[in-house]
Amino acid sequence: MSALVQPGPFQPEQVLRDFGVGAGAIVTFTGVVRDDGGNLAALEIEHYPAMTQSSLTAYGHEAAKRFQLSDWRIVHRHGRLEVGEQIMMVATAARHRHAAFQAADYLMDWLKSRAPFWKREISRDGSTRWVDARDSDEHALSRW
Amino acid sequence: MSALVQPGPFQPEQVLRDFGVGAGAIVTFTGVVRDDGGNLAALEIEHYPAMTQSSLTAYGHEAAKRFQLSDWRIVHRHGRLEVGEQIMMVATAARHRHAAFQAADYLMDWLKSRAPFWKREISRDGSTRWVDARDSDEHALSRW
Amino acid sequence: MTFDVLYFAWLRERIGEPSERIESSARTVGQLVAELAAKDDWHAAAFADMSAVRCAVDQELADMDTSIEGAREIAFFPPMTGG
Amino acid sequence: MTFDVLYFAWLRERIGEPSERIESSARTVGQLVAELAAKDDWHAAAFADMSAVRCAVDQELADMDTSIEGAREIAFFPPMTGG
Repeated sequence: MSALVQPGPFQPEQVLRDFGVGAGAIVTFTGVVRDDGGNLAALEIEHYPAMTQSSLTAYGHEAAKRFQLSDWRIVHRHGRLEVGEQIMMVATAARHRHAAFQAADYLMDWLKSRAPFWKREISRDGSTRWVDARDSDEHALSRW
Repeated sequence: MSALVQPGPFQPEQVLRDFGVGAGAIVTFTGVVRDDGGNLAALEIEHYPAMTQSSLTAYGHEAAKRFQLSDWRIVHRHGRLEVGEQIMMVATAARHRHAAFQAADYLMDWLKSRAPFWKREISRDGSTRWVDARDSDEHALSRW
Repeated sequence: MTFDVLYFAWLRERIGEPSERIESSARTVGQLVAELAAKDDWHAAAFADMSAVRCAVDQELADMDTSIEGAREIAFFPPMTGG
Repeated sequence: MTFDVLYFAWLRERIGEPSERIESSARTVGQLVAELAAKDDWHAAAFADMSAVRCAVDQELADMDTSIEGAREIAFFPPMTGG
């Protein structure tokens, strides 16, 4: 049960070391910098250091309580991330698969709209653009 | 896009090598032998070799089409698996997270009730018992 | 026609063999089951509760009405419990 | 009272500083925003569209009605886009 915020890359196998011992179902979500249009060079992720860790921890504990998780982990990077790099990862462990799936899905909805991260796209020509929040992300939260 | 059936253990980082290049969202599910009551020594998984690979491949392709996956992988073990060992793993890759989550959830529902595997519990005292199919697994399929 | 009939899990255990060659004029899965169940006590026990028996014809999931004409391999097994 | 006011993402860019110390008698987030927006053009631009501004009081998400009495750190930022 831990949340980690770091600038550098992470190895999923390290994040999952000794994770969920005794659980029957483990779900992971990994977000990767995706270049849809062929113009993206990188993402720059700004965050609110004093708040990030505590909010991720709070959402993790909330998910653990709600879905009876035996374990959870969150890793989220900040700073400059090139196309193809991993941005973040969530892992959930539970007795049965539906709880593990739902908890990971729930955590992602919260992280997307309530954790203090802001993404800026850096194009190949050097221009930058703040990523707008998507209505669909806000809407996704209302499912829970 | 591949399905693998094998008796031996697998390393998740091997299964995910070069997986989902270009995707923004990667979801994995891993099933682990769980000992709820303190009496389980191992599971013995029987399968139908001539059918297993083709049915996993068919469900994978169906999920890819339905959820527009850019990639998917399935690994499923058979034979004797000790408590704590990984039984199987599903990975899905898509542009957005909801498709990746839904596809993994969908694949698990199909694998649980339609892939030709049968589990037998081996207790610490050596007695064995075939695991009954659960109504909830059959019911889960009707969601899709 | 001649079929390879395969059994898995507790159906295999009740029948005592993983497979057998069957000469039959059955045209559907259901007709074949009726023939098999009449063979002996072991077969009768395996097919006693058909709600707990699933079937595949040439490695495709099937039901009691599925035709087996031209099929080579008919498999019987309990509900699957993979994953 | 004295508050540390923090800005992130494009609010930080519009205001030109990541943080400032503010002496204020505001008792709610909304009252503080009104004061800040009146400071200069940069602040006015940052707070021009409040539907695009989110807020945290002492690192807890808050809204315009949230009390800031006794608070130390008020942060303003656009809707989050993590994950």
